[in-house]
Amino acid sequence: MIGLAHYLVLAAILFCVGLLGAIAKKNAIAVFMGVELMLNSVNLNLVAFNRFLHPEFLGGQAFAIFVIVVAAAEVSVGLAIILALYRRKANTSVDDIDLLKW
Amino acid sequence: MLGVIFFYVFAAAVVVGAFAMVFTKNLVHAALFMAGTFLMIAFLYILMGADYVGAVQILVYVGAISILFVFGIMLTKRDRIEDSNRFNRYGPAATVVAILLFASIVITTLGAAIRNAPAPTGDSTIQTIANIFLSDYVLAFEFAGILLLSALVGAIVIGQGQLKRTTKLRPAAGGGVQGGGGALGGGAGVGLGQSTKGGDK
Amino acid sequence: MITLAILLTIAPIAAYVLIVAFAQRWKALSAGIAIVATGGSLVISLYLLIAMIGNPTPVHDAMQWLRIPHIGGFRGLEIVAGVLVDPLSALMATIVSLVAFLVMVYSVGYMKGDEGFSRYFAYLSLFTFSMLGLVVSDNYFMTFVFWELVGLSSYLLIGFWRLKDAPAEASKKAFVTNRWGDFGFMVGIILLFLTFGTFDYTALAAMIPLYQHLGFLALIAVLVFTGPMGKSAQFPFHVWLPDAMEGPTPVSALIHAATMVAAGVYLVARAFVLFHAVPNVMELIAWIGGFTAIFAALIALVQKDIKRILAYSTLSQLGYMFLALGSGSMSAGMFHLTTHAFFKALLFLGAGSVIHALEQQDIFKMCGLAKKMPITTWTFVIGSLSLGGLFPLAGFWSKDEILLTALKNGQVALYWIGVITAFLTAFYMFRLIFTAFFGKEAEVHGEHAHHAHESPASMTAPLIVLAVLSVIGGLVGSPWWTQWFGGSFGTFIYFGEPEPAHIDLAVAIPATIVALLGIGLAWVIYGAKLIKHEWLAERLRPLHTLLEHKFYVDEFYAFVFKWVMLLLGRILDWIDHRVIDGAFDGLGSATRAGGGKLRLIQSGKLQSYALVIFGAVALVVILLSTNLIGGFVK
Amino acid sequence: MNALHLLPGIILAPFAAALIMLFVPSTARNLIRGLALAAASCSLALAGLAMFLYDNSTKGLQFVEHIGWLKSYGISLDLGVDGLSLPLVLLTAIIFFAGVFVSWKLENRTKEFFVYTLLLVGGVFGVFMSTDLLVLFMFIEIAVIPKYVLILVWGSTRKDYAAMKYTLYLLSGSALAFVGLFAIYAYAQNPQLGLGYGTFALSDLGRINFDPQFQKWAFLVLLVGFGVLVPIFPLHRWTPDGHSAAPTTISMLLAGVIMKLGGYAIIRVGLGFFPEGAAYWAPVVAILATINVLYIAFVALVQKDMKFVVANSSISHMGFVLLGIASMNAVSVSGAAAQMFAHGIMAALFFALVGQVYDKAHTRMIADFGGLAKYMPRTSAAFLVVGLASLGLPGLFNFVPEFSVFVGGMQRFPVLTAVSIFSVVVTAIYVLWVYQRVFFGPANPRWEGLVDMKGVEVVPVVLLGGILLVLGIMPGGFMNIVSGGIAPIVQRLASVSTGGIF
Repeated sequence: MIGLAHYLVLAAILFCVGLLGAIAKKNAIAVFMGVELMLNSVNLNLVAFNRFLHPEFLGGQAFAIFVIVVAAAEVSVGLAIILALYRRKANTSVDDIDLLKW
Repeated sequence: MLGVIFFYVFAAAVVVGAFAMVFTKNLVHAALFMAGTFLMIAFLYILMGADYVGAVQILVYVGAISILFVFGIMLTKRDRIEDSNRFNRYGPAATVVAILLFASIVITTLGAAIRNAPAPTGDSTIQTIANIFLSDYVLAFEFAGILLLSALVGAIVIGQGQLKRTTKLRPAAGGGVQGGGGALGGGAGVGLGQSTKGGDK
Repeated sequence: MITLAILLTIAPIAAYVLIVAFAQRWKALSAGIAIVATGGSLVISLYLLIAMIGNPTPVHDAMQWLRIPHIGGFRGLEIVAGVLVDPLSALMATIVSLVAFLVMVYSVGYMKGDEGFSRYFAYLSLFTFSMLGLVVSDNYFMTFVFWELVGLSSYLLIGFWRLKDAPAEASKKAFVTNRWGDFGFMVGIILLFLTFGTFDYTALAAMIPLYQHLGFLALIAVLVFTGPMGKSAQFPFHVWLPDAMEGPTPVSALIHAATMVAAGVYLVARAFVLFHAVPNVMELIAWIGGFTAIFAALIALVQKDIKRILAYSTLSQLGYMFLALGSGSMSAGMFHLTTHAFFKALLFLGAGSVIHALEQQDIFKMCGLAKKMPITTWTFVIGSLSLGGLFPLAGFWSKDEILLTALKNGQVALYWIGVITAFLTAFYMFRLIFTAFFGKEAEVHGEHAHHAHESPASMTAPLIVLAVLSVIGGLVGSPWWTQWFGGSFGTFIYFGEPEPAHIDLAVAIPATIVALLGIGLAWVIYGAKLIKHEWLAERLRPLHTLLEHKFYVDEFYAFVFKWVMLLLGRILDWIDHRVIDGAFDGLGSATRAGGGKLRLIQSGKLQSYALVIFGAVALVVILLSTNLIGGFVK
Repeated sequence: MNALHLLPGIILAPFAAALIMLFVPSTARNLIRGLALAAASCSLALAGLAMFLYDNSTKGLQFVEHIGWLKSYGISLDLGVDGLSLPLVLLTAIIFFAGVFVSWKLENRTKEFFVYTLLLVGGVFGVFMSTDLLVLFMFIEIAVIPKYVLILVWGSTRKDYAAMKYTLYLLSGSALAFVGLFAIYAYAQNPQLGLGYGTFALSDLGRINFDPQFQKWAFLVLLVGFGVLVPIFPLHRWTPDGHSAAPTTISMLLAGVIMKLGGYAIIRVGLGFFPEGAAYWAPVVAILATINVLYIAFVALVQKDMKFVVANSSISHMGFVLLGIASMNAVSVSGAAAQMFAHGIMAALFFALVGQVYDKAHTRMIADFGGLAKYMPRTSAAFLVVGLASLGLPGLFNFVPEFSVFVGGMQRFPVLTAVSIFSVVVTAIYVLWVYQRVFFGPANPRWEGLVDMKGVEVVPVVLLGGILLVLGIMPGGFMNIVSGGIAPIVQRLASVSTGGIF
């Protein structure tokens, strides 16, 4: 029987792959995709917890929807930033963006 | 029994999609794999009875976000797209950290005593979610709206580059082109034109 | 009586303040004020002396100056400012004010053209004040205070012509050498106070003889004696006196002949009970005195500068005084101090008038002054005869006393040193007289010689007074004086029991013969020129150069100062800058360097931050899961 | 008697003047100088009055003021002076009064200069007057900080290095001392050992007898913390740079007063609260003091810059204070307290004169000078007086405290004191050597145009020189006040049994 553990493991896999994508990728958009993946794994967790721990109260799913909303907003702004970045530096490799260097 | 099969199929698809997204060379393929993964996740939601969330997932992630990504890739396309999804210096270290993190999450989850609740009644969840949104989380709901609006405006402003500014602010050096830009649309065009020209400098 | 003694000291300091505050511009007025003040002190001291001769009971009064209470097991500090008038201090006060008065009168003529005229008289009054203060003070602390003030005024007077290098150097040298002596003196006083609880002479005089462990007392005595050694320029500390001749000659007459250098002798006399209680320290004093006497006399043989010869002669005579004190007779020492004050002041003032006339100090460039400057010459001759110790004159009586005490106390070696020094003294004094005063005009090509003229009355009058004193001054210690006045110098100032004056032919005859021999030898070489002194010098070349360079003591001190003090200073300065500063500044630069290294972590790469964060998360979770640090799992 | 509120008057005068001065336009230089002079003379008058009204018979604090501040923590702005602190208050007032005259001709940003100086002086008054430990510390900080700005802006040789070094040394010192402060506070709080309630009032804290073990390290912490101010041997490097970089008035205040903060605090807190601790560390302090005195005297011998010589001589003289404190008996501690006053006056006069020569000749290198007495007779006379005071000539006030420190020291550490007395010779050598090379000898034509001091410049010299002379001749009254002040502290020291560290 599929239990909460299965979903959690799946979400963990998703999260770690997303993390790998976010940290190890050179291209800004690839990093961004990694982040999206991590967000999705979180959503999966939320919905799984809601389904397996308190099916009667759908707070988890509501939360998941809010995450999706935020993710959507984030993607739009994120891509806009990458676009502006590209216009300035003519490439989107994350290593060149190090203005934060002290 | 059917559910178990569905779960494993979808789960496998999700995992394969995720790995494919990360390890393909071509960025566009990665985007498409991402879309596929989101779709499979949507099906998992539906499997768990969260039909509304699954629908929203398909609508937003698969429908909108993946497409936006493809837009993003196309707008910032450099020379060879086949090889645009390479790893940087932190590759090996990142994999080690990812594996360690995965191991630690799994150790903790397996250790925890989880009591699985019985399957839900099966009726649609939209009704209850709507009630929750407009009763407990009404505030969050409104803010979500505001958030989306501000993201919208933000994306436009950042995405389209500099608004047309009066020449006084900008120093003469090389500013000729920006200064001459026309209205909002022109600005975007100029932004684009300037970028490609900038490329071959 | 006490108010008079206080007035005695106040007069000169009042003169000093008046001159410095108001009379700076009017030269005559400032000289006048100084002379009147010192004259007043002279009259008072004479009155005190006569009163003391009347009844020699000491008069003592004091007021509290400083008191720190006695708390816990440690002794408090009780300092009293008092005045003690007794035969010894009355005599010294008279000598000081008399010679000071005469020198001031003399200086009016001598310093006529000098622009610092009033400043000179101010300093002289300051000196007289501190010297009189030293003489009448009743405890070690006050003596030390005035001791330093005397050192200060000698510093000011030696360096009077301060815009010339030599006086500036000499004044500093004088003060610093005195300071070396005062260092020992101060430690001695403090130890004395800590063991006996008081500085007062009379109280200490009662307590010291009862004190048991002589070793510690010897240490105190030696330490206290370093003060007089510094002030009276005894052997290790003598280097400053010859250089002090850079000051004006009346100053040398007053300070470096009669009074200041005698302060050391006075202190030993005043604190005689301390030295008397420790026999081997007395021995030490005697030997230091003896050695300095013969040491200085030898150097004086080859000196060319008239004032240097007199300076070394003073050194030698001071040696005599300490020899007398060391061999046990306080009155002999003081008697010689008195007579020496008269004839040495006379000699210096005589030399001053010669220098004033010829602007020249080298005796080989002077000649035939006898005809041009009769008074100066004859007074100078009387002074030299008295110094040499010939029969009727003062020197004879005092030197005879010293040799007698040395012989009587079994110091035979010192007696012979005394006799040899007497011979040398007679020789170098008459070497000076024959070359400077009685040389023929022909030999000397110096053009100064012919326009020498006798000094004005204001300068010759003191010479005559001092000459008279040098003649009759000695009679005070002669047996006739006891017949006429029923008491001699020995019965007036003595330690323990009085020492009546008497002639001991066994000592007097040889001393006189030796003196005559010295004069004869001087006449042979310098008078009749039978033996050329250059030839003699050539024969004894090594000895001559040794003496000329004053046994290389000055060079040795300069070497020590340069290679020990300055080098040590430089090493410590180097340590201060490099080591200590280096350490603390090093601390500073180390922090800055550390900061530089840490800065590299902020590489600006977002992904490196993310990597570190998640790495840390993973690590923590793993650590927590194993019970390495008390994990939470199971 | 304290109806006159003397102490608040003294302390508020500088602070009020600083406040008013902020509103004065910086171009009105004379008004600024007038204001500063008014504040200085007001503090001086009140301090003089306090000194006059102070009656030596009653023990303990006088002119006591109690102004509550943080009741819950037991901190209150209590003011009060006794024989130990009143002379130092008078010293600060005198030096500030002289300092105002010395910086009378300052053109470069006078307003800020005087505002900071007034703050500094107010802080120092606060330190000497407050009978509350924390307020005392606070005022030490108030006194130290403005000096950084003063040295940085108006300084001379290597001023930024010196300013930073000075501030780092002193702040790290006081930071360390804070450890001691809070240890005392905590100790006072715990009911069995201490008083049971947290307080900073010196009088209450004085009642606790701390256990010897605690005293040992607490005294060490305070010694090192305040030793930096005094300066004690290894921590003295800030003084030569700090002094020579500071402008004249500030080096007068620095040498005259800031160094005394450390000495005062060590006596008041160190000896006052931790007799056993002091006894334990006394030999170490005595050895460091001897090094302070002799080592630095030799260093001063080879300095090429006049101000460095004077700065080093200040360290060497403060060594006597430490020796006095280490010997822990009535004579030596009152000698140390009086030496702080005497050295303050002497150092201030010394720096004023060096400053005068520097302002006119624009160089302080001894080699450049020669025969200055011809052009500046009065300055050279004053320089001689203060030089003689520094080498401890009797008749000037510095000799008396030094002598009592020696007498006191000889009873506890005979050999060390004898070595310290030898420094008197080395001091004489370097003082007179400098004096000879600068003022005597053939007149150097380069200094033809130098004009002697007149008018405003004479006032500080006469004031400070006069005090040295008058107290030198009649020190009785002053010393009674000082020894009266330290009697209670020494009373407690007398009952100490523990031996030294070795």
